[in-house]
Amino acid sequence: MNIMLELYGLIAIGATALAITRTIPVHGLLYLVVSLLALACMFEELGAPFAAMLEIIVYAGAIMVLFVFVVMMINLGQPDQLREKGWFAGGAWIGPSVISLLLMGLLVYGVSHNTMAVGTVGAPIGPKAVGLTLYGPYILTVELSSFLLLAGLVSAYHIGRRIGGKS
Amino acid sequence: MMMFALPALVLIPFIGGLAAWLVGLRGASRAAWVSSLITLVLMVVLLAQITISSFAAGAGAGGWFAHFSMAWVPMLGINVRFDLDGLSLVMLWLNAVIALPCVLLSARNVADRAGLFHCLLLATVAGINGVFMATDLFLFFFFWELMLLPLFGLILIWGDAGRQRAVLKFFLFTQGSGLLMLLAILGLVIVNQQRTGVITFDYFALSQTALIAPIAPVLMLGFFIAFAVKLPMVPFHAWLPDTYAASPAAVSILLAGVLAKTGGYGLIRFVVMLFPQASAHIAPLAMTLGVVGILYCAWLAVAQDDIKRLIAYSSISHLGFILLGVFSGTRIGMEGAIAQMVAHGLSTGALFVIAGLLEERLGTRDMSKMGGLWPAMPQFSALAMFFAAASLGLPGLGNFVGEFLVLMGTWQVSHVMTFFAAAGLVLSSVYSLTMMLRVFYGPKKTESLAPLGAPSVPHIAVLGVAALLLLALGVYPQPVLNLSVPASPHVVSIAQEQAQ
Amino acid sequence: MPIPATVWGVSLVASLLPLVIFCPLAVSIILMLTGGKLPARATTLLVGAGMGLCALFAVVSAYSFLSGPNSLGSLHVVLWNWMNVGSFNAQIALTLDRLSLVMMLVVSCVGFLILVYACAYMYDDEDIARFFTYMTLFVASMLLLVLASDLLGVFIGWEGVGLCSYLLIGFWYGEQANAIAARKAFVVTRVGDALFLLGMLLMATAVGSLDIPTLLAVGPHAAPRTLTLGMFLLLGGAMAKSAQVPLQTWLPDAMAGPTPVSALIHAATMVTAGVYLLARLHGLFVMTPLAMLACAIVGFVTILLAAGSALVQTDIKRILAYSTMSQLGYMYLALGCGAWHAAMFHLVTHAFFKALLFMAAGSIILRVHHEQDIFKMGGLRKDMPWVFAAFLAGSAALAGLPLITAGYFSKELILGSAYDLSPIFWAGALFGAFLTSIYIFRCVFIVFWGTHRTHAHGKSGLAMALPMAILSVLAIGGGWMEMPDAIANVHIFSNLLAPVLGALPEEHNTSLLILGSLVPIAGVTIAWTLWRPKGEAPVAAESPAIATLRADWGFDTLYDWVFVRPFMVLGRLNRRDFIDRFYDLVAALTQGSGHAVAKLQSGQVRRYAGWIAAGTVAALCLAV
Amino acid sequence: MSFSFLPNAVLVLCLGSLVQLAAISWRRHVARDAILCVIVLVAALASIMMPTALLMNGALPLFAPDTWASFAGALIILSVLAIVLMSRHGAISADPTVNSEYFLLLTLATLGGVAMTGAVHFISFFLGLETLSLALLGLIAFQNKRLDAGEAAMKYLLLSGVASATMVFGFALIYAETGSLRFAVPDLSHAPEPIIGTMGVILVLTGMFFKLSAVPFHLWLADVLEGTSVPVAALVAVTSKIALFAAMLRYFSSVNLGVPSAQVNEILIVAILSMLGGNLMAVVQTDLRRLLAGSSIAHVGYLLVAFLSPVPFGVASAAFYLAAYAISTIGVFAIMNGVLPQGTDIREWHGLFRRKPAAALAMSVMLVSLAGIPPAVGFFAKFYIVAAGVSAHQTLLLFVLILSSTIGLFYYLRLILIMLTPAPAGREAHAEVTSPTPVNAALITVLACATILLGICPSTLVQHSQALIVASPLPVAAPTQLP
Amino acid sequence: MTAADPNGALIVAVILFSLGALGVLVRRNLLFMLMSTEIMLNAACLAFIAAGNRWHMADGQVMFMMVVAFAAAESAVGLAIILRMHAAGRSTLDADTGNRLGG
Repeated sequence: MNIMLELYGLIAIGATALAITRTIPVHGLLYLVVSLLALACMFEELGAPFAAMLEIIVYAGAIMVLFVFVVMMINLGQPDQLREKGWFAGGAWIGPSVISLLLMGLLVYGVSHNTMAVGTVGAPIGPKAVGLTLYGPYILTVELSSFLLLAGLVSAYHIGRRIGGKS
Repeated sequence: MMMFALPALVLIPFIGGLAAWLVGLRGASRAAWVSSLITLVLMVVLLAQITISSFAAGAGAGGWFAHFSMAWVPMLGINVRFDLDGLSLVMLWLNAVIALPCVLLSARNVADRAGLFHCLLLATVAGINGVFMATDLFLFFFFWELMLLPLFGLILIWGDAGRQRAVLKFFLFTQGSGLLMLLAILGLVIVNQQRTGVITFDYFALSQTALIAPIAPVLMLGFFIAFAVKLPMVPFHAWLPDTYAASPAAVSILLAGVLAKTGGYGLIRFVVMLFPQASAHIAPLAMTLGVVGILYCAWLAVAQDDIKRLIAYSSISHLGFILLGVFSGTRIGMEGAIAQMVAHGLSTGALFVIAGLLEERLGTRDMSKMGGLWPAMPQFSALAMFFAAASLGLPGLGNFVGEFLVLMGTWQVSHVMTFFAAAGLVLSSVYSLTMMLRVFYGPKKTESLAPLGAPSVPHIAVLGVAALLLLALGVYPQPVLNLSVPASPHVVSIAQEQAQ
Repeated sequence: MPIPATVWGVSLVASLLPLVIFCPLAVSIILMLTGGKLPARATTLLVGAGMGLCALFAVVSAYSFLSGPNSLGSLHVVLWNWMNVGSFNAQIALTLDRLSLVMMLVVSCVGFLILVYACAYMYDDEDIARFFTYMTLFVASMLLLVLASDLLGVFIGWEGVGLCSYLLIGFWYGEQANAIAARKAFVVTRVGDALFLLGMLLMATAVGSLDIPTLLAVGPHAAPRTLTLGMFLLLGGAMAKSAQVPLQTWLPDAMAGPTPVSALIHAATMVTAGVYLLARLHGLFVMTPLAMLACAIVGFVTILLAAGSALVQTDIKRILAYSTMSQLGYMYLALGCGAWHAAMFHLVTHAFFKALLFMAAGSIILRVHHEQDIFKMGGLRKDMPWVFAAFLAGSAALAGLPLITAGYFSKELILGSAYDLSPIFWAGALFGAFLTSIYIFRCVFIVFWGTHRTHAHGKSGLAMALPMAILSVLAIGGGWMEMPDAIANVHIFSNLLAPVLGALPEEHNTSLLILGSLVPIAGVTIAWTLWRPKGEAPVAAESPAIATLRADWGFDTLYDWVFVRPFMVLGRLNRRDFIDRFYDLVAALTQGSGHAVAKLQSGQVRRYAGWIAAGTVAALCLAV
Repeated sequence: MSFSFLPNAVLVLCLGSLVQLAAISWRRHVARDAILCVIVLVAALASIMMPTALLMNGALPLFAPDTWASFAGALIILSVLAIVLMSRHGAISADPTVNSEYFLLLTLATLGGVAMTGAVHFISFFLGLETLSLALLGLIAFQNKRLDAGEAAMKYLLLSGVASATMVFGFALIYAETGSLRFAVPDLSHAPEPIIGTMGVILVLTGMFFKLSAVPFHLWLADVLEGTSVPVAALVAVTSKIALFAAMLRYFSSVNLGVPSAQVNEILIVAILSMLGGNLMAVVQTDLRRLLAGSSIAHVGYLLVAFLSPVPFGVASAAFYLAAYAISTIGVFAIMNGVLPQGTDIREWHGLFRRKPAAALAMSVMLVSLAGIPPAVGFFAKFYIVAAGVSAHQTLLLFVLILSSTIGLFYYLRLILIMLTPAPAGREAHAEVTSPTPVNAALITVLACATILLGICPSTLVQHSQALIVASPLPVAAPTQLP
Repeated sequence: MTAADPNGALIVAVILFSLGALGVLVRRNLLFMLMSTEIMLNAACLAFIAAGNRWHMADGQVMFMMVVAFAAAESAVGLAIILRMHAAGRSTLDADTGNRLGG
């Protein structure tokens, strides 16, 4: 048992729960960042320090900042927040909650019936090992992922073009 | 020469249809008509040639006497295989005989896009020819579905009010049931493959498996339903009245004259001959439904106002006899069913010619608006009377031969059913004479309608020839009865042996 | 037994026999093909020639047959093989034996006379060609019916005469009622035809052939139950054709046709086809006492019912129609008693006198402006004495006035055999004879005596008079060829038929004969007291009971309510076919579920995601 | 010694997209970029036929060098080629400043698709899939001034995000169970194994069904097809489905689908729901593209029938069906694009046989093919699938197939019917009928001819399909533990 | 180094995944929905890391990186679309209203 892992997990869950229930996007984003940081800590505990760093840098750093930018650019006003509150009222939660709970229950049931052995004690898999794997057996993956990013890039570029221009 | 005659029977109308279309593109509807007619004449000549050489090869004694085979999809054991037996030959003749007036009479009716009309009509004819000859089950199914497609266009473009609904209904019924048959065909093929290790769609090769397969009843049912829908059998008949009523005259003739017979042909060739035991099991049900159809549709026919619907329902009623005969399990019933197919093709086709002419002249099909037409067109009315008499099964005309033999075959199986079927004879007189009464007799009611003219010479000629044929079939049916004995799938084709 | 056609006489008959049928058929076809373009004179000449030839050939072949070496047996002429499927074989073949010979002569000769009469009767009708097309076709069919050696061949004629009857009843189709009457006649007889067909099927299955000689030879060995059922079915067919209760309703309506039609078809020939059929099959019939009893009962009931109806009719043709039914009843009674000779004899004499009566009635109708109500006629005795004479002769024969009429002898023969079966039948039949004389003389007295109520014009021409004259002679003297021993030992007719029908049974009690002779006289007397000219014009008695009686004892109404109306009304209700509606329902259901499925696409992405999640959850449930 | 194999086509497409990128960055020129795209695609097609060029020692096997991959890859490339041809001069390239990327994105989408067809590893599958998705996103929203396009892209993005996440989660569960990222469905024959592997497969299936748009994961398809331009709709409806189906077939190639298990049951149910749901949905649609969405969903259902009947015809019939489906569906879209680009409402198609007989005829041929009526290729395809189903004794599926095909007939035929009949009075069509460009016309002609010819002489394609081998991923090695 | 429990981490991942799903289902704000999909992807990442930990292999982390790459690209595109729609005239981020496609 690793108490720290549990603790980080709880933090992540709590922060995520808060994140998805905020009415103000920025608040939600901040909770999400907290959750991501907790996750990074979990990665560290799980013996993946490189992943933990990437999580902080790419996720908490880059992607979340992107979100914040967009929030700023769209600059939603007060009416939107009031309306968000309205959307939470009533039965809007029932259906989704039932589905999510079922999903969670089923998956938890599956995971807890797992015969998975307790993780082996061993040295954490550091950046070097990851790098060797990445540029060894998975070399083609790296190349392909660049085209994935290229596709995303071109798409995002094209879609976002001429935002300020006349349409 | 015989070798390629069979595929040529399919190709000639098809190519002729394309030619008619191309000719018609120039805008001359007459030219399309002529080329279509020439095609059919060619087909008839070829058919005559085939018949002559068939007799040389021993036709009339049963068995198969012409054969053609060519690989199509060898990976799946699909061949283009045609075989000819007496039944096929008779049905091919029926097709040719019915198709000719369809083309002949459409000279004037169809001015709009005549080339396309003839193209589609001939394509249908080609498909029907294929159905009557194919002995590769895939090929058979191919033609089975193919012959419907041109009809879609024919009915939709040149049809009457309500055609859209009717044509969709027609297609859904026939195609849906066709898919069931596809299932059955494939089931048979797969069972055969498991038994022998060979994938083949060959009728003859599969007939062995069809005999012994444990799921033969299920497979048979697939075939049966498809053919029962096409025939049609009650309760699958709902498409027919709408379709017949909405079709242009030539198509009604073709539909009633030949297309329904493909169902009967299929029942004989692919249900009774292929699954003798299994079809014997279902025979009581099929016969009961046949009797129900005879009575129920005769009853409905009496109640109709639309003359085409009346003929359509009467047609279903008559086709019940085919069902009875085919499933009576007796040779005599089977022969009767075949005779009935031929006779019904001629008589109902002729009735549709009459209905078509009436509609053309009067602008209505509603019998409550007709009446007293006899003085205006006496010869025509007399011919109508003739066909009404044929339809009610007057002895001496073809229909009687069919009905009598069917009843005789049925009598040997079930007296009760025969009683009810014979009651159908009474009802058939009711609707036939009611039609005469409402259309031709009584005081003249047609002042408000378009003026009548004398029927055209082709009309009278066509009806006259049909009458003669019916009469010939009625008083001397023996050639047809002798020739039309369906050959067993277990008999190897003479021609095929020769080819090997 | 068929013998090789080596003898000259036999070969002559064999070649003439088809011609007997062919002559009227050829006339019919010629008239059909010319399509009414021939002038009336040419038409009548053609018909006269054709029918004359037909009658001539019939007489010649009858003579050669009777004088030939095989006059006791039968002559078989096979024309061609009709159907030959498996073990079943049907031929188009003709048989001449003494029974069919008699029928052939009746049909061709009486037919010839009636057609000659009709030539004059219909001369002014513009559709005369069509009329004679049907008429000659009828004669051909009737001859085929009579001569065919195969039951199936008989059936061709059977249905052929039915069709011609239909066409001729509806000859004046401009009147809707005529066409409806025609349809009714055909449909009702068609019921019988279906029964006949079933009977044939049964016979064919039991015996293996429908060839009549074979049937008669092999049939009696069939299982009695099968035989009984088969004979019942055939009896049903015959009854419908002969308008016997309960299938009699068509005959009065059939009077809508031209009068020669009524004379030929609905009096002399077609309606007697049933009698002929049963007589032909008497070898089988005699094996089934139950069927015979039924036949007798049917005849008995019909005699009385029809006579009762005839008593109150006002239409002259309807009187004759009911009288025909009643007389046919006598024949059926005779058949039921096994008195084949009597039935056939009455058939012949009835053909004479009833054809005569119809012709006379037709002459009257023609000359009083197509008036048929006897109460609107009167005093015609003076205007048309020859017609009166003919009608009187016919009436006397019908009433069976003793000794001097043909009807007397044939009826006495029947009454005698009815007594053998049961005195009740005899008494009823006697009462029927009593009624017969009353109603026919009622008609005579009303029409020919009393004051003029209508003006008669014109004269009946020679073409009409001659046939009537000939038939009058036959109606009076035709009976002398068969007389009871008590009167004179003349048995020409029964001797003629004896090789086919067997010997005549022994003589009957003379007291019955005397009683039977007195009854018609009593009837005429009563009719005279009731309807003799009384100064004022006679009127038809009216009361609900009489109205019912006049309307055929309510049979028509009953059938209308029990069969016709439910059939038609329910048919109209179901005109659009409830099975079709069921498919419409299926289509609507499909459409509806389509809309339901399409509604899932609300456009809200959350819901879409919800479905994805729900689907996943459901799938995960499968795994648990 | 393991070696990795990079399919030629992937390589060519990678290089090609770089070339296109470079060309765009040098100078924008629409015609040149289009031609470049065509050249790249043709080169990729040619490269499929050639022996593998790139083998890497020591790398993980990510792709399988089998005929199935080649077939599906070729099909994808051909379909994209058709889409390129039809989109030239279409509404989408009306704005000259934006359309160069269009062709680049098409190339990238092709790359993703082709990569998926050969993938035998989660990573390569995932990358291919997401490359395709991202490129598609760009294409869907390509007309970025249209709100519809944006909405469609947004929906696609969100839902595909959910689906991808689900699928990745499934990968993770499988990985947790087996320790391998190779394509190998956990062998569940020795129950009661931990169900986590099964759950992983089910989550993966969710992702796959989403992309295939099988019921109940189908809801996005109609909206996306409606929102985007016609050629892109064709791409969504055809190319991405071919790619995904190819990958799915390979993924399950190691599983005996005849043995009931949770995932087989799920596929079965989904197949039934798809066939019925798709057809029922299409019956009531009045928008042609939504109708085609329904049709597409139904066809996925039919494909799943073949999928569930692998022995002995399943793969071959699926291949044939994919080809038939691709030809006919692209044909329909090409005709839409060429003749009635604005006429998405089916009522606009009234009387097309009068206005544009040739196009209407071609359209009818395509619809007949989709409906599965001879002599069009769709008939043989359906026949083949039914043959597969029959030989695998999939009775239930087959009955549903027949039922739903019959429903399907209704709307295909109704469309032909509409084209044959003039518009009812007062409801005349508003949309302008345009003449297709020569390229598009040629494309339509080729497709129509192919539909008929392949329907009449299917033996060549059958021969190819029968020869297809889906290489099973290498046998799963026992999870190796680090010492 | 204490032994980490991959099962526990997996359960956390499951819970996060479900929360993400809940977010997508319940929120109408496009931005939050996008965030929720990121949460789901993150949960998958965690699962991968946990599984990698179980097998003690680097594959998990490699996959993690690919997923992160995808997540980045996806959110970039997604945000671009949001901006685009906003610019094109859809004033709110409400996903339920203003839909033109559907039915």
